[in-house]
Amino acid sequence: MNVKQYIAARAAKELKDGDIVNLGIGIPTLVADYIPSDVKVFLHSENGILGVGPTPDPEHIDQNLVNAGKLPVTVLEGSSYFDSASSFAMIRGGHVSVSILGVLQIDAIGRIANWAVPGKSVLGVGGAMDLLEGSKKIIVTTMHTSNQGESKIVNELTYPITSERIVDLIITDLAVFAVKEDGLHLIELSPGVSLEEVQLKTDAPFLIAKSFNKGKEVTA
Amino acid sequence: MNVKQYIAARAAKELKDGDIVNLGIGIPTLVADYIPSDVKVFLHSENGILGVGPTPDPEHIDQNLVNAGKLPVTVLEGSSYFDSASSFAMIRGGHVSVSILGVLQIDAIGRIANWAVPGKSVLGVGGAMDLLEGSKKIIVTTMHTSNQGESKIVNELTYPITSERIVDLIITDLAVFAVKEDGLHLIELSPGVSLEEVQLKTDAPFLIAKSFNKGKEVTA
Amino acid sequence: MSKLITCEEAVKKVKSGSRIMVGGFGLVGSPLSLIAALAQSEVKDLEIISNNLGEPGRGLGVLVRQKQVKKAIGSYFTSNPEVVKAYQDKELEVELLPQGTMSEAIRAGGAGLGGFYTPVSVGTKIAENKEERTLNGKKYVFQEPLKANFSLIKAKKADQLGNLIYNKSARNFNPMMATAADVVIAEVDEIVEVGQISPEEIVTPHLYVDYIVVKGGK
Amino acid sequence: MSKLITCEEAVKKVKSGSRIMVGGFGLVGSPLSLIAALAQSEVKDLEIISNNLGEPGRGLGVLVRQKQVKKAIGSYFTSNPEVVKAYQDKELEVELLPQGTMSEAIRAGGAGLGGFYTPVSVGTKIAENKEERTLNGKKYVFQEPLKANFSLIKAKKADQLGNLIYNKSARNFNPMMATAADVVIAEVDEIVEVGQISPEEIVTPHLYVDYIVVKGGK
Repeated sequence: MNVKQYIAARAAKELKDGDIVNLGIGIPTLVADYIPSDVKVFLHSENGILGVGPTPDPEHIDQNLVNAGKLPVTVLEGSSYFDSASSFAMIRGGHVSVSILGVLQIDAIGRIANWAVPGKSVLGVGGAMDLLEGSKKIIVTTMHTSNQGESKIVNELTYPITSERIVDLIITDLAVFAVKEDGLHLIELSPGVSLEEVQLKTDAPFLIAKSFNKGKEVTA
Repeated sequence: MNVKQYIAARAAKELKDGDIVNLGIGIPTLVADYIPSDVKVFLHSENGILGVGPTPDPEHIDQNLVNAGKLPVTVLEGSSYFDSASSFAMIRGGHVSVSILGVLQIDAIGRIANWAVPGKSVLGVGGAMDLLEGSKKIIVTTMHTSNQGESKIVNELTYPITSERIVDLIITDLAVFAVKEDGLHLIELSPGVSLEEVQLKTDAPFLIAKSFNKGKEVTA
Repeated sequence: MSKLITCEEAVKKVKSGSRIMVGGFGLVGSPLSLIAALAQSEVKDLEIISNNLGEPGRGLGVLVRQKQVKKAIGSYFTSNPEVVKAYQDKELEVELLPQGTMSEAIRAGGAGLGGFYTPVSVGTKIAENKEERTLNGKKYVFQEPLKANFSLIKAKKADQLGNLIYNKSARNFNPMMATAADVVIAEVDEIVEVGQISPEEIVTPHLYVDYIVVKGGK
Repeated sequence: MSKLITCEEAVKKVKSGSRIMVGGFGLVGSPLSLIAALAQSEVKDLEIISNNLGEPGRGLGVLVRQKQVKKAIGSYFTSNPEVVKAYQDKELEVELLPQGTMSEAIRAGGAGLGGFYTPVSVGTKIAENKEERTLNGKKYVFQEPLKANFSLIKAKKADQLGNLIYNKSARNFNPMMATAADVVIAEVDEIVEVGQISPEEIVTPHLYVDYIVVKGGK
């Protein structure tokens, strides 16, 4: 399991039986592979599918069946199709239990930036703002630092904010933070990761939960 | 043919091939029986049907298939069912070609009252306001005078107005009026009806079209 | 994790003072078994959002007769004379909306919108206490979304997950109401296996449905 | 009174400067034959409302490459680098909307509404020049409806009247766009006899469809 798979597997543990789950592009997409077999969730795709199934074999690809990342998918029994307005009505109306999203940055109170880069033309927003606004619970999955080694958990966002909505849980390769009214709470370290490393690589201040999991084991 | 049937048959002559038509309760409902055989129209019912057919025989009544007057109906080939929000979206969005409505009163500029009676509790409005607002064309079918012999075409409405929308055509047992920017234009007298009778029984002022039909024949 | 319960279990969830959406256009598409169970219960002071209030002694008319309804929001109550009487006797509050405004307000409630502008009812009694606004030269009235604690709806078929399809003109307000309440209870004629309803044909996806009862069941 | 025409006849109706809605999520559910015919035509200065602008040299991407598009309104254009370049070269104006706001605005256009309040985008760059309003303690942004001169949509099947059904996730924006333009042209894989599509299953009733073309037809 590489670190991205580790993050995805850790996020999968947060899902509950019966949850309606929307998975963003990138690490969130991997979550589908790690959902425990005793937990039945329903994957929602904002382009109009409830009940997304696994990726098809190349010979079974249906051009008319893709997910929000425009990748070919299948559907499970009990699935349904609907138009985009209906799909986003579901999202905005609070009918999606959990959305798992990637981010560019998270600030000290748990707001995220994940749609635009400063200095570049802003030509895409997609469904990110809708999902962030409407989902009952938001889990962020991300590498703790950028490719340049900068902390993604920052004091103040330098990237354009996606929503005033505060996320619920942040899962990185190094640690897990719960977001509460008083800010970020470190609740778990990944196996082999020290508190010092997390402190070093986290720009935003955070509280340390009284009893946090040190190196909780995560398996698929 | 009684006078109500006469009015309905006259209204039916206004319909064009391909029209989407909504028929109100009362005289408008009778219009369906007089649509010329070479004119194919599609009847819309605001409770969620496009393609309403004739009344069923008593032994073929389907409890789940009624029109907006809650009377049993049938559907024709090519019909469709939809929910109430979709149905009124069609109406408000201008996708109904013609609505034929009954009225309590019409004023001198062609606005109507057809939903509430002064002094009585106002406990029903239904779809009247929506149809009046959204339909591309509004035809009013009504007896020229009330049961008490009062003109229904009045200077000013004494009944609560249904919409600021001005109707397009008024068809009564006595005459037909086109509504234009400068008011009501008498364009037709019913067979055997004199201009004097219409003048006597019409409270609102009206213009007389240069060449109006005197006693145009209307047959089913 | 079955959603199937009895009508009795369903109405036990409803507390006095609840705001309840009830599907149907008159009695067509109305969840009559659920209403009958409510009529057997002790709940009162209900606020009902429904196009009509049944007929005298039928459907929601029973709840009116038994004085279980405090307020009704809908479009056409004139067809039940007992509603008119209860209103005149000040036993029942009534809020009247044009039918299209009502159905759109329920949809807006389920879709997480803050409200919308409709051209319908501008300049009428219905709009008297509402915000009017001119947009692109046309007059509109502001309408708030409608939401509820419960929706009691009627469908033709559910699968075991709660996906629903409806029956002809009995569809009416039911699909929107399925989206706009905290708890949605669907009364159905029939329950089928998952996979028996085509994904293209499902009108109400299962995420909207919390409980299912079978018509005529206790 | 047949609605069936050729792609060539269809695009002849479109004048330079028209505002056109085009269905599809990427290339999925996009009316590719109609777009190809547009690319063969002389029309330019188009204002396109579509979630994306195709891919380089594919779908709407062809119109971008041929500089036939003056302005685009949509949610995600980053996937076509030629769109990014045209924007930077000031050859293309872009208006960006969150995907849910965009689909709801098209629905509102077709439904005759004057606009609506959505909580999405409050406090972001997208909302910078938009009216913000607090309703029941929550912040919302006002969104105007979207309408167009033409909608070019893609469906799976039409019957001879123009009733439409779609194919899986190729449904996406097509049903709303069918409601929101003066002239609606549907590209379909197949035309069937009236009565071959069940009344319960029809997604777009025929009143919304002005013309039908068959995919791959000229």
